[in-house]
Parts: sequence; structure tokens; C-alpha cells
Amino acid sequence: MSLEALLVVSAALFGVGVYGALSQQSFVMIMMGLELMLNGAILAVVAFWWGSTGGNPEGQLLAVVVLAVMAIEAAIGFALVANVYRVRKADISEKLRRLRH
Amino acid sequence: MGVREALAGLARWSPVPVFPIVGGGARDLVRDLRLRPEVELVATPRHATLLLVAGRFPSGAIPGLAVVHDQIPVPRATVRWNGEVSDEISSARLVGGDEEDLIATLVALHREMMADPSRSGPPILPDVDAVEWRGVGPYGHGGKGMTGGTPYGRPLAERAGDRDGIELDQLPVTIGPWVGALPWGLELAVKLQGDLVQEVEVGPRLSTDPPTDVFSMATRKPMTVAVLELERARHHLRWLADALSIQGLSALGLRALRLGKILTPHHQREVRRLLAMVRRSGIFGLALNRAGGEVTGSQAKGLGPVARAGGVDDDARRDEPAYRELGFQTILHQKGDAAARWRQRMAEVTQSLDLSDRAGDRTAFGAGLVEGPRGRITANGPSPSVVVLDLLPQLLSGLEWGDAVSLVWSLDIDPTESVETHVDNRGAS
Amino acid sequence: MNPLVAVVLIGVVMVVSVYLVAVIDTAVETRVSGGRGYARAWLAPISRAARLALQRRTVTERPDAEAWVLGPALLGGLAAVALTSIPFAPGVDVADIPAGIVLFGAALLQVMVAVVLHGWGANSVFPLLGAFRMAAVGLSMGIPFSLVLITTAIPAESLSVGAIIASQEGVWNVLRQPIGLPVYLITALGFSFWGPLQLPDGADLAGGTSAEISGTALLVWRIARASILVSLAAMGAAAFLGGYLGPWLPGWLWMIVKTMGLAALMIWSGHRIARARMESVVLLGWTVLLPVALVDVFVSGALTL
Amino acid sequence: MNLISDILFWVFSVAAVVTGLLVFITDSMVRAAYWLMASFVAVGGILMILDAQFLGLILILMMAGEMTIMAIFMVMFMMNPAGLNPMTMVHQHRTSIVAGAGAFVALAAVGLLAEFPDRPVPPGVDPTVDLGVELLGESMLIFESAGVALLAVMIGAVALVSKRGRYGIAEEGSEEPSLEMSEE
Repeated sequence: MSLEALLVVSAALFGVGVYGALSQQSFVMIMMGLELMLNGAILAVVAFWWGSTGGNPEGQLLAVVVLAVMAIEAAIGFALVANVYRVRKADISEKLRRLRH
Repeated sequence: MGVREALAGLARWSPVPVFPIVGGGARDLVRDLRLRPEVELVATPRHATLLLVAGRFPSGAIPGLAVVHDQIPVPRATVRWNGEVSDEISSARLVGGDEEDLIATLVALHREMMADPSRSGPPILPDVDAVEWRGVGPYGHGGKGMTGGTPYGRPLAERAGDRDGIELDQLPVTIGPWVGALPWGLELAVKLQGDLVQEVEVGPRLSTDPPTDVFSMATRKPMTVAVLELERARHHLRWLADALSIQGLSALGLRALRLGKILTPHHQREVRRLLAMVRRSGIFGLALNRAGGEVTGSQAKGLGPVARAGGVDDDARRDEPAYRELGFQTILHQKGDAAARWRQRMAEVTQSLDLSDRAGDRTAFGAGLVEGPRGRITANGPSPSVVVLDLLPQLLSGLEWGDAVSLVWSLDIDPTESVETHVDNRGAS
Repeated sequence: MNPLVAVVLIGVVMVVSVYLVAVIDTAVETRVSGGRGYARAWLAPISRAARLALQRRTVTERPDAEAWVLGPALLGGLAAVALTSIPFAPGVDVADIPAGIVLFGAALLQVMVAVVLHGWGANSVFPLLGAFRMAAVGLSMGIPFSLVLITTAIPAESLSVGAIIASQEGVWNVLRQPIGLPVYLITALGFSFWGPLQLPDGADLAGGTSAEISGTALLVWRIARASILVSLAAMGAAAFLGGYLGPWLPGWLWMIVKTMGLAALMIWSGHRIARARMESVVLLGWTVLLPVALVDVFVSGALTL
Repeated sequence: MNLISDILFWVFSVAAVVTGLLVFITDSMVRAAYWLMASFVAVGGILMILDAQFLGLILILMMAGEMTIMAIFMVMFMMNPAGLNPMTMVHQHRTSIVAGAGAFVALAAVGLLAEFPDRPVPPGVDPTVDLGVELLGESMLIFESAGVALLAVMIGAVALVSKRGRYGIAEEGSEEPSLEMSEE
């Protein structure tokens, strides 16, 4: 276990997330891709905190911020999905042609 | 001694889990089995070892019998009580006689199954897909893409509007006729969206030959008020037992059942104590606090406690001289919802006990019209359960499933009650 | 602690306590129903378990087989994980880690996942409705549950369960944070889906998520459910009732007495309090328990300052 | 002890990446949601190995609720939640694979090739206590900002989906707007 190994794992998670977010049509699946990217980000942040900061707690703080970002992404994402479905009956991105109400 | 034998030796002493299929004339007998420590009535066939088929069924064939039988895990066996063995389960053990004989057979059969699972009843239905597999598409799913075709022969769900303005999938399912959540024999074809009941159709009625209880006898000849009122109180306690179990209070339900079995007019104190326990269980605040499902006005006519719970002063006992002498006053509640029906029946239990205690040897009825525990019984009219079953679709739609179940039980339905309460002479003997 | 010893310890704790829960449950039921025959309460759990072990498992049409099998196993595993964070006596713990109470909370919130998977897996309507209900109950109870639990860490100035117990040397948390224990017990009923909050497996769903299982699957499910109840009772004892602290008796005995007392209270509620409606539960969680739990946090924090 | 944590690290790492991939391979939406949760649990495990106990556990705790919500949204909105049909709901598939692989290679290259200071967490430090002191001390402003942002998001999300939305109270039967624009 080393910083390099941790970063490779987090890069792999991020890469899978990028693939998912770009390739999926369904909104919720796109959100899953985004979450997976953030998953990789958290791992990288904590890895740096563990390996490179000498235990500076600000590293952990950054991870907490990423967690908050994840929660925000999920909350707004779900709200938008529900609202878009209610208004446009769309559950995949192909059904949305224009970004207006 | 191997592990199997050791387990079998212990399992002998287990209460026998029985899944009941109950037709006409056997409901009270089967319900009373709950009081026996040797037997455990379970709500789903998956938790049973024995299938108990009791009572009379319309034309010999029992709907859903084969499906329920095959759902019981191996080792399993079937007992047919007071009726004929149907062709579907030829291996069923036939028992007549009273409760003791039945219990003895159930326990013996259970021990037999535990000791030697090879004697378990074979499946009735072939183990094949309900709908044929369609080998279309690259994965045999019957269509192309994510939303194409009819995967496994089942069409994908239809969308339907929701009260929230969101169109979501609708799940059409048939629930019953033999499931612990609904009265025995009630089959509902339900369209569910999440756990929201959107549409309900009531399945085929299981009405059998006419009843022979004291109330239908009273349509022909006068009966003593004391007997009638005691039986009415008993009926309501049995209803309470069932309804309490569904609300998660099976132990309190057992108490009601036990009391109903030994009930005399001198048990007023015990009944009051039980009703106080029911009230203290928070059932009105926690389980029955939803308004809706009201049965009031003209649709409630003739429905006895259901009508009176909706403020309809409808009680054949008012017109009987015997009851007038006793100072009978109808109890009324106003709202007509599930909670009001509970309160109505709970109040009528004590009222009936009181009447029974003071009645002496007065007699009442006998002229074709009787106030039964579920409502008005006439010589040729539809029975109260039949009337209520017609109301169900309208009452249930829009409720969550849990509320729908509470509502069904609050109406006290017996789907085996005959369509027309013809009273024949057998009851008189 | 030696891993082997730890496994044995948790195993023994689970087996004994689940048996006791079953005995108490039968005894309370007998008492409430006005029946006789308490003697069978001691034998019934064992003979029932033997019967279920002999029963063959059933299958439904096209279940999500892996999820269906995983459900009971995951639930039991989560109960075991939750128990590891609790010291049973001074020094007798498996993993009294610095963030022990968060470990417990994380394990308990995953209960929601185990139940939802279990209900989903059966491919049948009642289990599916049970799964939906668990999600609703879990999501509305989760935040107040975590809040009142984490509040017990404020006076201890540590997230370790051992430190939380030690901080109650003078006065128990149930007195310092009188709102905490009731909220904890209500939400604990939600997470163990027991008693008035037995919604996912309720009688109006004919058994709910467990309606389609039989044999060993049902046995494991019932054991796992009782273990969750025990782990919640044990944490309630540790976080609010001072755990193993107490006069006269040895510590481990105090822990057993307190744990079983709370478990008995929750079991009693199952026989005397009606099952709540789904809507009432969600409303209760969001509009009553959550604000009350926040008040608990603020008041306890202010008192500690 | 070091060997055990190394083994655990590799087990968790492989599990995190494989379950992450399974999210987009499986046909069942419920499985997809819970595979993603498994990925998070594995990362939470790695965080715990890295002494960030609190963060790892909070991640696992958070994800239980979030992924259950996701699974239910899947069942609600998707035509094929059970995976009866193969799920080929993808667009620009090849581009996505290239982009994903590219992101992995680029980031991994940075991780492997760049020089990072080698300053591990000193022994004797309690990271949970450190984090708590930091959150409520020096960095209170950041922590509070995150809290305020979450509060704003909660209000916004409720406004977007609340039953007294733009089309009236839901229980009274709200009407959806006409859909003439969706046909173009």
C-alpha cells in the first residue's frame, strides 16, 4: 500500500465514473457515474492527506467538503429528475431536446 | 444418532404451523384453533407445513387450492376437515369429528412429516413458467432493446397517472383468496402504484349454502333475546380477534378470542378490561387515524354496526317489543370511517352483554327480519357481506395498502356468506 | 482481541441473546393473551428452529436469487458488526475503535439495504411492498437515530463507546439527555422493524419481506432480526444507561440486565401497542423526532459548554 | 499487521473498481444502485485502513440512505428495473470508453510520475480528534459554508418536488402541463 497505488485505484474509479456519466442515457445512471467520480476524488483526497500532508487535518476537511458536494449533487439531482419527469415525462437524456420549461 | 434425527426429535415438539383454507361453516372452528398451543395458524403458505382445508365450498372445486398447496415448503401434507377430499389433492387426510380429533391428526401428521420427509405431498402443478418462454431477441427476452417486447412472456408495466401528477408504472396483481392479510376467501384484483391502491375489483364470491346460526334461525321463529345478544357479543369479539391480529396485536386478539369462547353475561368486567387494553394500545391514534372509507347515508342501510357507525339509526331491534321493554337505545357514531366502526362494535359488545344479562326469558324476532351482528338479515334479501363487497372498489381506491387492509377488516366481511340468506328447515332442528 | 476469541464471543452473545429474546417474546405474548403455559416459552424457540432447519426452502418465479440469499445473511452480519463496537464489560470488547459509535450507526443504517434487497429479491408483491416500507421507515428514522446517538458522545468528548460509558460514571446519559432515550427507542423499533413499527414484515402484508421464504432462510431471517434488536438494546444500554457501570453486581451482569431490560421493553411494546400507519410513521420521523433530536443536540451541547 | 492491511487494501481496491464497473454492466437497476453502494463501502474500508476511520464510516453511513433512494428512483422511473431485458441504454458508447480510459491513464500517470512529498501521518495522532478540532476551530467558516450550502440545497430540492408545487396541491389532483413541445 503506497500513495501511488492509492492514486491508481482512485484514477480507476474516476475513469469508470467518466465512462458511466458519458455513456448512460438514463438520468439516474448518469448520476451514478458522477457519484463514482466523486468516490474516486474522496479516495485521492484522503490518500494525499495520509501520504503527503503529515497528518494535516485540512486534508480530511477537504474530504468532508467532497462528501457535502456528493450530498448536494444527489439532492439536486433527484429533485431535478423528479421535476423533469413530472413536466416532460422524460427519464432519459435523449428525450430532452431543449433546456427550457 | 445423526443431526437430522436430533433435529427431527426436537421439531416434534414445535407448534404445528398450519395454513388454513376456510370455506363456509368452518370459520369459527378454524379461528378457535389459534387458542391451541399445539397449533399455529400462519399468514402465508410459505411458513406452514400443513395445509388445512376446512368447510364447504361452492361447487367442490376450491379456487387457488393447487397453487397454495405447492407454495408450502417440503415436507408438507394436507388435511381435509369436515368435507370431501377434492380431486386436486388426493393425498389429503380426511378428518371428521371435533376439534380434539383435528388437533390429534394435525400433530400426528406433523410429526410424521418431520420424521420422514419422503412422505411429503407431491406438487400438483407442473414446474413450468406460467407463460411460455419466447426465444426472440439476442438474449431470448422477447424483444429488442431495454423496453422492447414481453420479457419472460410478461408485458412491461403500463404507466398510469398518479395523484401527484407523475405517471409511474402500475402493477396489476391478484391478492387472495387465501392470504393472511385479507378475510378468508376474499379475492381482490388490485392495481398498485407503489403501495397505493389505484383500482380494485372484487373476485368471485365464495357463497355456499345457507347459514344455520341463531340469527338466521330467528328469521323463522322467535328466539330468546339473551341467546341472541350473547351470540352478538361473541361475534364482535371474534371480529375483534381477527382485526387486532391484522393490526399487529395478535396476543391481544387471542385474549379477545379466548374471552369470546367462554363468554357469559357475567364476563362484563373482563370484557371492559380487554376493551380498555385495546384503547390503550393506541390503535385509534396510530392505526386508524386516517379519515376516509366512510360508509354513510343510503349506502349504509341494513349494514348494522357499519350503518350505525355512520350515524344511520338503522336497527331492527328498535321495533321489537322485547327490546323496547329492556330500554334498548341504539348506539350511534357519526363519522362512519374505520375508527368509528371499531368504536361502534366495541360499544355494542358491552351493550349486548348488558342486554343479555337483563333479558330474562324474553323472545324477539321470528317474522322474517332479524338484526344480525353484520346487519339486517331477511328471508330472501342479500346478506350484509354481499352489500359491503359491492362497496369495496369505491372505498379502497386511493388508499395505501395498509389502510386498505385496515378498512377491509373494519367492515367485517365474510365472503362465504351466501348471496341470499334463504333459510331452510335444517337450521330448526 | 484475538480474532478467534472475538468471533466466538460475538457468536455466543448472539446465540444466547436471540434465545432470550425469543423466550421473552413468547412469555409476554402468553401473558397478554391471558393464556397459560409459560413452560413452553423455554422450549418453543428451540423446537421451532429445529423445524425450520428441516424444512426445505421455497423458490418463487424468477427471483433476484443473489439478493434474496444475501438479505438474511447481510442482516445477521450487520448485527454482528454492530455488536463489535460495544464493550460488554470493562475491557471486554471486540473493536472499541475511536469512532465506534459511528461504526454502530453505519451498520444499523445498512439494515435498510439488507431489508430492501431481501424484499426486492423475492419477486413477489408483498415482499416488494415491504421493501418500499423499509426504505420509507429507514429514511425517516435514520437522521433522528444518528443524532440522538451521536449526542451521547458530547459529554464523553469521544466517539468511542468505551469512553461514552466511562463518561457516565457519575450520572447516566438518560438523566443528562432525557429526550435521547425515548427517541432512540422509537427509532430503534424502526430499524429492527419490531412492534409498532413492524411495517416491512407486517401482518397486513402477510409477513412482508419474509412472506415468501421458508426453512433455513426464514430461520436465519428471524435470528438476524432478533440480533438487530439485541444490538440496538445493547447500544441503548451502553449509550444511555451507563453500560456495565453500576453498584453491587459485576459489570457484565449489569450489561446483560440493562440490555435485556431494554429488549423486553421493545418486545412488550410489540404486543401492547398497535402497528402504526405508514403515513403516521413518516410524519412522526420528519416532523416530531427530527426536531426533538435537534433540540437534544443543542441542549446537550449547551450543557456541556 | 502491515501485511494484513496490505492484503485488505488490495481486496478493497479490486472490489471498489470491479463493483464500480458492474454498476454499468448489470441489467437490473436495483443491482446497479447497490453495486455502487458496494463500491462506496469498499472505498470506506480503504479510508479506514488509512486511519481516516470517521470519514470511512460516514461514507458508508451516508451511502446506505442515498443508494436506497437511488434504487427506489430506478424502480419508479425506469421501464426495466428488474433487468428482464438487457439494458443497452447508452449513447456515444465508444467515445465514452475512450474518455473513461483516457481519464484513468492521465490520472494514473499523474499519480505514478509526479513527485509528491512523502510525509505520512505521524504515529500517535488521533485523526478523528484532529478533524473535530479543525472543523470547529480554524476551518469553521468552510464547515459552516458547506452546512449553509446543504441547507440551501434542501430548500431548493423541496421547492422543486414539493406537493404544493407549481400545479396545485398534489392531493387535489394536480394537472400536468401540455406536452406539445416534446414531439419535435
